Amino acid sequence: MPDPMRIRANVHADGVDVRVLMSHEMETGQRKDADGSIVPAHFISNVTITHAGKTVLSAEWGPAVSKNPYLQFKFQGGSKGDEITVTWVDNKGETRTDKATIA
Amino acid sequence: MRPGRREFVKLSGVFATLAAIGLLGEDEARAQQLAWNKAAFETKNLADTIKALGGSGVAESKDIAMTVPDIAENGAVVPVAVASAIPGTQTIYILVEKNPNMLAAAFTLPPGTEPGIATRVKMAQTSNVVAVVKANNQFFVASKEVKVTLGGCGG
Amino acid sequence: MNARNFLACGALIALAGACATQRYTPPTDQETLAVIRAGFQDRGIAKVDRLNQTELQAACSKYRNNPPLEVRAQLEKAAAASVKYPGDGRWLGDFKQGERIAQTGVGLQWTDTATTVNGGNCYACHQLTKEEISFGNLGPSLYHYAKTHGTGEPTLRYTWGKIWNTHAYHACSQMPRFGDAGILTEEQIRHVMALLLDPDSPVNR
Amino acid sequence: MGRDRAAAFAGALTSVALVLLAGGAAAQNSTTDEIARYRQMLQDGNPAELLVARGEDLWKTARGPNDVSLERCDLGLGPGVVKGAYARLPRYFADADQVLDFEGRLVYCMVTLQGFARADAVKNPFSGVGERQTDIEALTAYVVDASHGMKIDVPQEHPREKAAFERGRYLFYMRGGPYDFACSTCHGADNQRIRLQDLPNFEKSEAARRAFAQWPAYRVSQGALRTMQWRINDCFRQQRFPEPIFVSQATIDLITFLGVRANGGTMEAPSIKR
Repeated sequence: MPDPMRIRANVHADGVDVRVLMSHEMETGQRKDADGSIVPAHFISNVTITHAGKTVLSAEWGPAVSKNPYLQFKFQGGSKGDEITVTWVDNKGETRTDKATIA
Repeated sequence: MRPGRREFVKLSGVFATLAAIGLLGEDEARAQQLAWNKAAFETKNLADTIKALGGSGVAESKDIAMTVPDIAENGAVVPVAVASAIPGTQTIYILVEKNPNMLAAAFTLPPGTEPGIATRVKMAQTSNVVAVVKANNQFFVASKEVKVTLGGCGG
Repeated sequence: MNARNFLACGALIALAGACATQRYTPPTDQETLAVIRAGFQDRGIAKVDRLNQTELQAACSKYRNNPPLEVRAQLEKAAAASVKYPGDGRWLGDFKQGERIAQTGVGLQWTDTATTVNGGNCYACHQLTKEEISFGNLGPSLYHYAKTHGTGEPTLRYTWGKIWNTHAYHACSQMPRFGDAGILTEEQIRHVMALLLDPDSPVNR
Repeated sequence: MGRDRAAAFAGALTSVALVLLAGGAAAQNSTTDEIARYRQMLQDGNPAELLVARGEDLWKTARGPNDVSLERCDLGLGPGVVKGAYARLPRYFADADQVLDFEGRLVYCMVTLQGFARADAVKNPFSGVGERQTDIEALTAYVVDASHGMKIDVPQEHPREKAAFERGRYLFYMRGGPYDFACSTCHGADNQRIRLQDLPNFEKSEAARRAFAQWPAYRVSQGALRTMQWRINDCFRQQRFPEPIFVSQATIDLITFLGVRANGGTMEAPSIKR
């Protein structure tokens, strides 16, 4: 199973600041291994972040997003103690969901 | 913060298991996978990318603020932040002109989410980083050059 | 170092915590070298015999790169004698190939092979052109080298000698002996010479 | 990481990236200023955090033939004390009758507590390109993170500790191999760079403190957390030396020399670097 994410969500005057780190190789499909054969592409293709049953961010990624991806954004309407849920799916169908409480 | 983290680690374990045995989330996961715009992620130039994203043209905009380093010490991780001041911003796309495939990432920002995003992308070489914003179903663009340098003493 | 002292110390520490008061004798060079040798292994082309120091390496290590005058003179003389100048009088090759050699630093690491074409890695330590902004500063800037040094026979000889065996001019220089140690071939050195001295080279533009 | 720093970040910055927008426009900086800005932009969101979490779980998991966790491992401050331990290593351990760095001590605990064969414990300590990070890397991430913000205090009381320092110094200045390099070739003068990478001068405490404080580090160029033993290993590779043996006395001696030079600094590891 993929490693857990690190999620920070903090309330500020102008909204909830969300920062997410994901553990993923993000193989480009361009790299060759020691034997000279191409390492197949393996990357997170979709990310969905929800708060109170509503999507606050969705993303489509290609393999050019850096290894162990990081993203940061801000949304309105969240309060301290609320839960946000982050789900990613990769191009091999692996998925991972983690939750964090807004601080 | 530690107990919180451990808690969600356990929780998500449960979710992953449920997804794996098909009780929860698998349909959702599959739907998400289907929502990946393969054609757009295989484009080699801006015009083709815009077309694959459903646009007919693109206009330069001063209302897109990009934060990228002028020089990246390593191309594997180039921090990119894009903020749009264009009303009705729906989606922010990050593209790297000289990568094998130009489109790196697309972020859809529903109402209530600030029209800004920060992430990190790979750059194969010195190139323009391009931010495209879709607002009211029209496309806008801004770009900035990032120099990718060589480092170290062994390579 | 007295091994027995330390064994006793190990046993004593539980009793009295008296170790810190044990007499300390600095390790001899021989003891140190034995520990160093035991701490390395062959890997690929990088064998442990690389720890066997040359006379120059030993002297420069011992004197922290600042040897007494007479030692210095002797090292420089020996280095000067090692320089092999181009037999056919052809000093300059192709500056474009020279630029590639200056850019790459591969070679002679355990991750390289015996057939790896070595680089010169000049940019690691020197500025050379205006275009390449990623350059080190362990060595002096060589930008506009031909303009500052001229292109006459003395400069050609000096530059070749400096690349072949830098110690001919400065006993404990930090620069590798590109010719003497077999890092670059004679032909590769010609290309690097061209990078530095060809008027059309980006170094001199 | 995380815990304390997360709060600090949240408090100090509404958003690193968006705040930087303001400064981005006025960009006519020199190359080194721009590189500094690049490094600054990386500081938030260090993927080493992902590995700290894995390392913590691993530390507390019963493993090995003896099926025990590492929670009773004595890192020098008593069995089970992890907080602050990394900042005081290498040091002399009476039970091992040896000066050990963190990774050396970890191997010792894996062998003596968990019952691993030494050969298994030291096998493949560093992950390769595209490989999952090793257990040793994960455990190191966890333990060093627990010394974040602590003063570097590498002891020089025991005669063995003093001898380790002396031998480490000898190795630091020892020129060898086909390039005639020593550690001091690159790390013995102020304000030196290889390409655009700064080279700390280990003859000066201030530079030594800054450098030592930032290892282990997440290397973005490799997409992996790298340990101090890896740092030493990769320096010797580029120095064109033979390969230093993982946690050999010679590597520990060198780390002791560097650590003592850095005494008084404040641990910032795991950091994030090129």
